Amino acid sequence: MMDIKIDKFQGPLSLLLQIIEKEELDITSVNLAKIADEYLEYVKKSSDILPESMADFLLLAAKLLYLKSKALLPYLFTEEDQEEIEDLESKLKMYKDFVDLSFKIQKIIGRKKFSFFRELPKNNRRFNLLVETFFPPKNIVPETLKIQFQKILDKVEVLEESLEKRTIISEISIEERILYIKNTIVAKVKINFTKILKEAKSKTEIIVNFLAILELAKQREIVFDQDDLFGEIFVEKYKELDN
Amino acid sequence: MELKYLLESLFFVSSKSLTLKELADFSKKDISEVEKSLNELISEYNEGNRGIRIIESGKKYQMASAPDNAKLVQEFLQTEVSGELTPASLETLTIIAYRGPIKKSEIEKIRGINCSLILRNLLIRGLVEEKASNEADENEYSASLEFIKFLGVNSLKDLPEYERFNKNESIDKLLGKIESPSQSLFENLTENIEASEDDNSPEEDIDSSSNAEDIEAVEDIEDIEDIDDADDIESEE
Amino acid sequence: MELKYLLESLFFVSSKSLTLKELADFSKKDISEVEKSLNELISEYNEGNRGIRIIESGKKYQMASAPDNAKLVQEFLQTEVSGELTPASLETLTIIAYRGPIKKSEIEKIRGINCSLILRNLLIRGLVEEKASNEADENEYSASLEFIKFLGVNSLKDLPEYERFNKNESIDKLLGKIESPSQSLFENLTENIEASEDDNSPEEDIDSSSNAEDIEAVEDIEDIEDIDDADDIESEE
Repeated sequence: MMDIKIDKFQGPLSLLLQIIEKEELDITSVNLAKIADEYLEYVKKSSDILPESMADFLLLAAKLLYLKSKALLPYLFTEEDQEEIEDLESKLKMYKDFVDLSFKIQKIIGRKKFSFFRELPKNNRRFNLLVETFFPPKNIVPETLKIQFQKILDKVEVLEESLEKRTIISEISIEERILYIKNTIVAKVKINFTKILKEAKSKTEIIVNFLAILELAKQREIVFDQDDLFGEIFVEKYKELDN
Repeated sequence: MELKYLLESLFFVSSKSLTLKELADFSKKDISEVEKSLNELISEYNEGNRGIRIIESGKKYQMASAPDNAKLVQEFLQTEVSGELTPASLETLTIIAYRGPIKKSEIEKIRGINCSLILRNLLIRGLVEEKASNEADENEYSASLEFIKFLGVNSLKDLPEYERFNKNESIDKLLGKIESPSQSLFENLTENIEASEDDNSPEEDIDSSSNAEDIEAVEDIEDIEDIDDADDIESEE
Repeated sequence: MELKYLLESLFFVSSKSLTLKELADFSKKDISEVEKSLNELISEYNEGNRGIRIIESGKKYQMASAPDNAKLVQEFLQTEVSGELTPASLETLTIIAYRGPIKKSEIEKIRGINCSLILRNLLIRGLVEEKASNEADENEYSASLEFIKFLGVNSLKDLPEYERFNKNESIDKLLGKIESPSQSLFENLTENIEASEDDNSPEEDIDSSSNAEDIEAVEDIEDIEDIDDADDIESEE
C-alpha cells in the first residue's frame, strides 16, 4: 500500500495528483493510464474516503481504466473518446494550478498579518451623534417572530434529516461485490449483466458492481458473452475453473 | 513600522479613548517616545482639513469624525439603524429572542453563515444585548429589555410557541446539546472554524510565539494519521 | 470640505463596508465625482506606510488596521484569529478567491468532489460570501472582506498571479465543457437502469470525520519571499 493519505474532504483529483507526484510523472494521458491500477488499489483499500464521496472516486477509477484500455487497444477508440481523455488531462492540470496557488495563499495566511475593523463602542452611543439608543423596526409583532422561527426550524430539520440518513449509509466495498458476484455466478452459471447493475441501490453501487465485474474478468474468473452489438451482455464463469 | 502609525492603528480599532500611559503599554515603548510620536500624529490629523480628527479630553485621546461633517455623518448613522430589518437580521433576532442567551457560534451553526455584521447591527439598534457568558471565552446574546417591551409582551416566555421553540430537540441536536447519532457530525461541522475575532475576551493574550504548527489539537488516533497526511502533502511542494 | 475627506468621515464611522453607490448617496454627489475622490483617498491611505488601510472586495470598501501592526493590535483587542485551514478548505477558498463570483457546481468541477460541507464551514467562518439566487444551485460565492483582512492584503488583486487566473480562457473553457463529478461515462449506463433513488449522491454530504479540520501545517511562516509574484503583498516594514 502506498504511503499516501488524503484529507477526508479532498477528492479523487487530489489523490491522482499525489500519485502522479509521488511517481515523479508529468501529467499526460499516457502517464494517467499507467497509474490506473495504483489509483484503484488505493480506492479499494483506503479508509480516508467518505462513503458519500465514493461515487466520485470510482468514477475517476473508471475513467482511468478506460484510458488504460485505450492505451492497449487504440484502434477501438474514436476521436470523441480522445477528447474525453484529453479532458481529464487538462482538468487535472487545472486542479494542480489551484492546489499550487493554495500553498501560496497558505503562506500568506501564515504570516499572520491580519487586519482588523473597528471595535463597536460598548454603550451603543455612537460618537455621541445619535441621541437615541433604541431603533426598532416598524412592523415587528410577536407573530412575526413565531413565523420566522418556524421557518428556521424547518430548515434545521431538513439539514438534520439528511445528516442522519448519511450516517447509516453502509460502505460497499469492491471486495464484497466480487464475492457476491462470484457466488451468484456459481449458483446461476450465467447471469444477465444489466440485472446485476439493476440490483444496485445507488450510483456508487452501480460503479462498484461494474468495477467488481472488471476485476473478476481480469482475474479470469468470469467471461462475457454478447450475441449482438448493443445486445444483452451475459456474465459466465470462466470455463477452465469448472474442471 | 513607525511608532506614529502603530498609534494610528490602535486609535483606529479602539472603541474608547486612550491615555499616553496606555498607548505606551500597548506599543511597548517609552512614554517620552510615544508622546513625541503622538504629537506628530495629532498634527498630521488635526492640521489638515481631514475627515478624521484626534481629540483630547482630560489627557485621554480618541479618534473622531470631523465636526464639519457632523450633519452628513449623523444622517448616515441614522440610516444605518433605521428602516426594516433585512431577512438575515430578522432571522438572527428571532433566534436570539427564542433561544437567548445564546453564543455567536451557536447562532452561526443554526444559520449556517457568519453573523458578525448582523449582530453588530442588532447591537447598534439596541435590539439585542451582549453579555459575558459563564464560559469565559464567548459572549452571549439576548433580546434587549426595550425590544421585549416594544413587542408588547411582559417577558419572552409570552412569545407564541416559546416553550416548543426554546426547548427544541432538532436545534439542541444541531448545537450538540443532546446526544444523537449525528451529534458528532454537527460538532465537526463547525468545530474549528470559530475565528473569534469578535469575542473580545479579556482572557488570554495571544501567544505570538506559537506558530500554526503548534496549534494542532490532537484528539485521537485518527487525528494523528491525518497529521501525517499533512506532512506528506507539504513535503511534496 | 473636500469630498475626499467627507468619504473619510463616512468610512470612519461606518460599521460595515460601503459601495461606491452608497458613498454617492450619502455624500449627495455624482458617482463619477465620488469615484475620483475615493481613488484619491485610497491612494493616500494605501500607498503610504500608514496604520489604517482601505481594503476592497467585490467593490465593497472598508477601513481596516494595517496588517503590519497585526501583532500589537491583536494584543490590544485581546482577540484571537485562528489561522488554521485544512487542505480542502484552503483549496476551496483559493478557487473562490481567484475565480469568484463562482457557482458551487463550478467549484466542484475544479475539485472533482462535492463541496457543500466545506462551503458551509467557510460561510460560517465568514471567509466567503454567498450571493443567493432563485435557484439554490445558482448561488454564487466570492471572497469576503474578512478574507482580505485574514490575508492582510488590500484587495484580491494583490494575490500572486491574480490576473492570470482570474481571467483565464482555458479555465473558462474547461469549466464550460468538463462534466461535473458524478455524471459522464456512467450517466448513460445508469439512466437505463432506473437505479432507484440515489441516496448516495454526493450532494450535501455531511461527514462524520472532520477531525481533519484540526490540521494545519504552515511552514515558513515568515517566509513570504518564497511566494512568487507576491512582492506586492509585502509592504515595507
